[in-house]
Amino acid sequence: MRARFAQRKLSGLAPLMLALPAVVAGCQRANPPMNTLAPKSDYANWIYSLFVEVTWLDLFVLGIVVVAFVLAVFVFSRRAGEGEAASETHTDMRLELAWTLGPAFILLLIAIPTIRTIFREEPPAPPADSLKVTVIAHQWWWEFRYPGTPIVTANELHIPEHRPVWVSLRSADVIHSFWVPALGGKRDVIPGQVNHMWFIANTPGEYYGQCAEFCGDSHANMRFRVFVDTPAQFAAWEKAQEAPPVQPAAGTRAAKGAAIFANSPCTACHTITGVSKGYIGPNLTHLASRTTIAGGIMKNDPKDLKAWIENPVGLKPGANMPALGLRGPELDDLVAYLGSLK
Amino acid sequence: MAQLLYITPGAAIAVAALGAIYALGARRAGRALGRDRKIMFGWAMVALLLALGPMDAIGVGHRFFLVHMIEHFTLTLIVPPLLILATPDWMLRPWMLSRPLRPVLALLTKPLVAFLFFTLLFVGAHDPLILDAACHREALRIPIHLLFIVAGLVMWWPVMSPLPEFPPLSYPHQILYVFLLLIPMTAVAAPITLAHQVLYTWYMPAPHPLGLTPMEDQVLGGLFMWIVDGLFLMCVFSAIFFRWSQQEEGSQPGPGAPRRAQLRAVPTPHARV
Amino acid sequence: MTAEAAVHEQFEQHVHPGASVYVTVAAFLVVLTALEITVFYVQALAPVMIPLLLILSAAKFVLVAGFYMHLRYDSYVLTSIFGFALVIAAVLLISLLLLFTYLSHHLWFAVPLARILLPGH
Amino acid sequence: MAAQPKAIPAEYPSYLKGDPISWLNTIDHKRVGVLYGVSALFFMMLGGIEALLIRIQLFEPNNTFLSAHVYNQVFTMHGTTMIFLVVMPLLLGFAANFLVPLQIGARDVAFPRLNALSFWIFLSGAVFLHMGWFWHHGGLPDAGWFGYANLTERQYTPGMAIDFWDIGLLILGVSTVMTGLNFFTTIVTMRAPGMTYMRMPMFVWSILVTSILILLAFPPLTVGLIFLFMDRFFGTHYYQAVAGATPILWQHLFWLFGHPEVYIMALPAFGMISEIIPTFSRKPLFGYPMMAYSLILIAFLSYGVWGHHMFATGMGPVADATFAITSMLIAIPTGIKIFSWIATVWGGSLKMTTAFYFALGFIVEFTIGGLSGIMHAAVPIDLQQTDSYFVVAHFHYVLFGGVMFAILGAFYYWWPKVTGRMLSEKLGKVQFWLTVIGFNGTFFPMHFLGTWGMPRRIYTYGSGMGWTFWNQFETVSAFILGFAFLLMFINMLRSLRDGEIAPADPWDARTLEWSIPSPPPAFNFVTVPSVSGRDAFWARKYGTGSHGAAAVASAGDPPNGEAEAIHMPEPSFFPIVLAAGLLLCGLGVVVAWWRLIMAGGVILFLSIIGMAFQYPTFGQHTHETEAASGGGGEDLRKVGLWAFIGSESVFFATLIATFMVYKSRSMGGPGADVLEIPLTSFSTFILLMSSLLMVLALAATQRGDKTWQRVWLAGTVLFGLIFLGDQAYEFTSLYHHGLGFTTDLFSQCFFTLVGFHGFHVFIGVVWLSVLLVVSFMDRLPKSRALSVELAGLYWHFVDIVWVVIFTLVYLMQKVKGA
Repeated sequence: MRARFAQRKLSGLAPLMLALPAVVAGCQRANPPMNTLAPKSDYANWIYSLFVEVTWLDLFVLGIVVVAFVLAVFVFSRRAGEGEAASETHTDMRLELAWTLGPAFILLLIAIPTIRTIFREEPPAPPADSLKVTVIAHQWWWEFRYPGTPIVTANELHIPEHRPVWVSLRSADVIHSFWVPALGGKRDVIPGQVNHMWFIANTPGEYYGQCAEFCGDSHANMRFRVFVDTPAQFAAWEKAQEAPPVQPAAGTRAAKGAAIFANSPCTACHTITGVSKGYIGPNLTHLASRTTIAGGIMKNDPKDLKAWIENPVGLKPGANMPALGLRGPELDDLVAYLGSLK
Repeated sequence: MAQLLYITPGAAIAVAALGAIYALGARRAGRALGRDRKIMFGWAMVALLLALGPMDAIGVGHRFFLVHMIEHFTLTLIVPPLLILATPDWMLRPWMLSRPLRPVLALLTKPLVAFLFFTLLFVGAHDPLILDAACHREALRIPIHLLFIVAGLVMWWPVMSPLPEFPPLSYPHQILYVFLLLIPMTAVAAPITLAHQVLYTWYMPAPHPLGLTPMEDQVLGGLFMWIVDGLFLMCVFSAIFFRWSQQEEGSQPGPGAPRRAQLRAVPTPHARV
Repeated sequence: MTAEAAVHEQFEQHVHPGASVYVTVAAFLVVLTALEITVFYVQALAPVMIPLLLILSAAKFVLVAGFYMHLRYDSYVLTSIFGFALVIAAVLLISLLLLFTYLSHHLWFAVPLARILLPGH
Repeated sequence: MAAQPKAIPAEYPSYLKGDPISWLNTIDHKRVGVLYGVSALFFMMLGGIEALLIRIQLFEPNNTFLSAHVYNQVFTMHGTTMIFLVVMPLLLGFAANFLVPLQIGARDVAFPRLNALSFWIFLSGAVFLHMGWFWHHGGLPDAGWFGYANLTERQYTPGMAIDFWDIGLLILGVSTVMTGLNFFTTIVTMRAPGMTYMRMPMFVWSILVTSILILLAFPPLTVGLIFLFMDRFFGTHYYQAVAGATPILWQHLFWLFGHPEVYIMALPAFGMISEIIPTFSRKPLFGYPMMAYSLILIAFLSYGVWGHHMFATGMGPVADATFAITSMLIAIPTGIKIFSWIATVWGGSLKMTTAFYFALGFIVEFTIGGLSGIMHAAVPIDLQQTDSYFVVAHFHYVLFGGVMFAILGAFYYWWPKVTGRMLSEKLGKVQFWLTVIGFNGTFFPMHFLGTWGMPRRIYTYGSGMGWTFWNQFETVSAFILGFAFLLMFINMLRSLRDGEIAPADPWDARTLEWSIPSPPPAFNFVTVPSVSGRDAFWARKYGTGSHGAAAVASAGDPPNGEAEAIHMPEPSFFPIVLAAGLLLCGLGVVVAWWRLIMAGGVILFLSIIGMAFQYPTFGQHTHETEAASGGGGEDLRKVGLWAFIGSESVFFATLIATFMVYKSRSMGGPGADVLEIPLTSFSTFILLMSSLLMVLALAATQRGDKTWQRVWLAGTVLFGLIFLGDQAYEFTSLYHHGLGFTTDLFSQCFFTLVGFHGFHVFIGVVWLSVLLVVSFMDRLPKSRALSVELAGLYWHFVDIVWVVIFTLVYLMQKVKGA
């Protein structure tokens, strides 16, 4: 038997032989910033533990199938022309019952925790003492508001650790999907409908998020970050955000930039408290307190900011922001002003 | 614990009467019933006793809606098929063919009539007005529950009839018939499960035996009807499918037989017997 | 056997009812429609209007499909085709209604369900 | 139907013989199949190139090989092409078309011209999808194959690309529904004598179930596309969040089609595997009834799981839990199939051919895809994985590892039958191994990328995300996979040029198609075979059926003097002309050039009329090739019409559901109270009475009473016209009450629903008028009563739809929502 087995072509084993080292290699990679396997909230943890459970059950079933397959193809069968005729077995009630009831039982094992988690993550009302955040998705950037406070920010969400966060999701245009892998699953952002999700983040840090529902040209450029702060950090951040914008000292480049901003078409789309009231683009009141611009695809430094103002559509296809043709010293002044808006 | 052993007089009388009729029927025909049939009958009686006794006591007496729905399930989907299986054709034939009964039964065993009879009774009996009234008065509840068994017998007849005089449907028809039964089942279960408030005043007063709120109890009862009754019917039509497949495999029309006749012949299950 | 004879044979197998049956069915249809309109206008029937109208129109549906479309007389194959399609159509209609009305806006029954499913929560 | 015996040519020329023009007007199911196959192979190359473009773009972070706009077009067309133009035409158009009649022992499909029409409409739809290429403001569609509203609205995607996509899919849908109707009727009514349902080859079973799925799953898509069309062209708001509408409606309609669609692609693949494995294991299929039943169960359950594509949309916990459970349930019948295939191999005497390699590869790869599918049924896990590369991995394991492996296996298995030449086994095995390596290398790492948060449909990604290595690995593997397909094309060409001549039965196979020469003659079977067990051909060769029943052979050579006359239906140019008219018409709509619409319309109309009168028997194309009737003795046209009515029922149910949902959300506008009950009661009465006249006309025809036949038919037409007049009056007066088409949600749904019903009445009136003309031409005798019955069935169906509409729309006008 063994000799015959060795002679045979291991046709069915190939995918496995390929998959196994891949799995091993895959698990050894460095921790990517949007890893779903490194949960950092209670919600992401529930999902993760369910995922691990289902993965083991899946591997168990796959193991049974592969063992049965290998036995069937390499051990308990003959090659044509080896003499013995094929068996004529075509039915076996007990076997068939077994592979109906067996999977049913395994599915029951999966279904129970699944349903419990569904109901846990979709409560009919916000949990007590939760921080309420409103997320408004735009083509292609994120707006975050904190109801009850004047805070409006873009592409960077700050939340405290160990406190429930109740997120309300609205869309300004098409369907988007709010996803921070480390903090939990996706929730679609749908025009004409307010969706909710909640979680309790448990580790301070910076987590990446991204729009997960195809929303047009720059879908890939609709990224954002969530900063989970300690309560003290969060309170400080809140305080800074509630403050009015910085007034640049007279005579500085920033002051020149402020004048340019106030007289430019920028004011039609962007809000800087006390200066302009535009609602199409992100609120710039505390622009300099953010680490990224342009839907999280660029760093918030003078070089990138300048490049962005010069050519928004080139950097982010389909963006609504037009190139205004500002250049030279004027542009530098404007960038200096924007950079001062801590 | 005590309720589990509680047997109402009504249940005892019903079981005793049925048992007597069964024994008498066998005696009069002078034929042996066979072990399988006797066991079937035994199970039917056990189910009946449980349903009309403890289930009724807990479901209605102790205001446990879920158990009341389990009782309905037992009375419509468990007891009648067992009774039909337990009863041989020779026991039924004399009285089913008797002059006054025959036309009535001929009508009732028509699949469409049977379907409507069962559906209307089942839907009607779960109407809040009627169910509440039945919970309040035993004199109303006992007839309704007995009617459930009758409706169950009528409903299962086209699928399981042992009498060639009132023949069962062909297998494909049976599948369709049982499949369509899912509709009344869902029509009752969905509104109960999804209702805004507690529908049945009888079930409003607390306390509940398990500490559930009336609303939770109602949702559970609705879900039971939706899922368990539904799965039960699905298992039934799956089983019919396999019997059909066996029959089709087994049939051996001779090669010389005229083509059309050969294919038209969808014999009733009893063509084999 | 010629084609004509084949067709002829077919009609011998499925005997269709005569004109008198058709007219009787039509009379029933008219009466049912009249009843429907009555239900619509009689205020006293308002609380039970929906079930009454549904039953009446289902009756009309069954009459036309059964007699005029001959499902009562033809092979089970045709009834099965139509029946299966109707079940799918009904599933679709009811589930869309549920999804858009009950399920997406009102979560009242989620509360008891959540309590049952999460005893410790 | 024993007409007098006709001389049968001594040699039967292969169906492939004939001049090139004869391919344009052919209605031979095998040739139509080959046409489907060739076009699908072309689109497969196109879709493959699109896939490679995607992989090149994702090779490194911040790549600029393709712009965002082009990338979006490429991935949209990759999905659309592979599903609608490759897998479905290969499985249904090619494989089912070629094999089903051969496997059930028939000479053609039930409606051969309809079959040719399906192909030409398919081709025009496929061309239509790509037409935007030629317009400056066009471009290819770029909203994803799923085309989620409201991104597809004109406001967010201007230009013509989505118009081409919308109408292109409508055209393809028409073609697919025709195909489904055809196969359903063929299998129900044309099986060889003795071939009961439980003796059909499993592939035929799978096509039967698939046809039912098609008939009942495409209507919701059609409705969804019609709504999109109205939004884009007429300014309605079906998917815009104004006036209470919601883009989620599109998702429901789309996935109501979309999930059954997955099984429309998977079930025929299951069927193919169930043919290949028994042949090369030299064993009967294990657990045949269970295999058949699991097909049915999968089909039925597939209507209850569409919501699992929408867990992230916030349907609420109850809906989520319900869809989760139904989705998990599907795993049970699927598991049954996997284990039964393995049990079929168990104890067999295996013949390791390329086809068998692919079938065995299928088992393992498909299992992996199925298991990751279970993860998506578990809602919380799905919320992390949906719209990430994990899902891309999952469905490629199902659609490539499953369906495509089956197609490749089937390709190697049936190629000799189709072309009469053998393929190179050596090259085939090289292709198999390259495919396995390339496929797993491309798609397995996507599981990692997905769990590491790489979203789908992104044209680029940042460099710090940790996704670079596996993306590069995948791109390299994708090229290996592409090379494997190149080998397949080489193998094909070599075989066609100088491949070994194939015998009738090269694999020692089990089913009837192997009992006739390769390639088969035009009429398939000289004598229609008679079947008395499963695996009919095997039983004939080896004396016993798989159940020990002695099978009686009769096919192959004509028994003495008993040969049946073989009349094959005449070829027809109308299908190709009709499809061209449809193409022009659609093009005219998109470019808004009414002359083109008119021209297309005229061609369309003339070719329909021409088709109706093409046969002297007028639309009553008698099937002399009809082997036997399994449809309970019903005529195949009647079975076909009922299947069509079933499909239409779902169509109207979708419209009614939309009406009822949107009615309760409608804001502003005059509302439902403006509907007039007296007027519509009169209409109802008229329509009911027209049904009475219709059955009386049928009764008169069956009696052979020409006078009354004409009277009643004319009466029916008249009543139909009165109904339409009433409706025109009603619409006008509603308009004067301020209820325009786009006034509010209620009005747009009302006019759409009632308008579509009115359109059906109109079609009925036209149909009956034609019958009336024929009757006056004295060509509607007793023997053609069926023509009247068919028109009647349609007419009564329109009537019962009205019964439902009258109740739900008019009489329940006071009911506010559900």
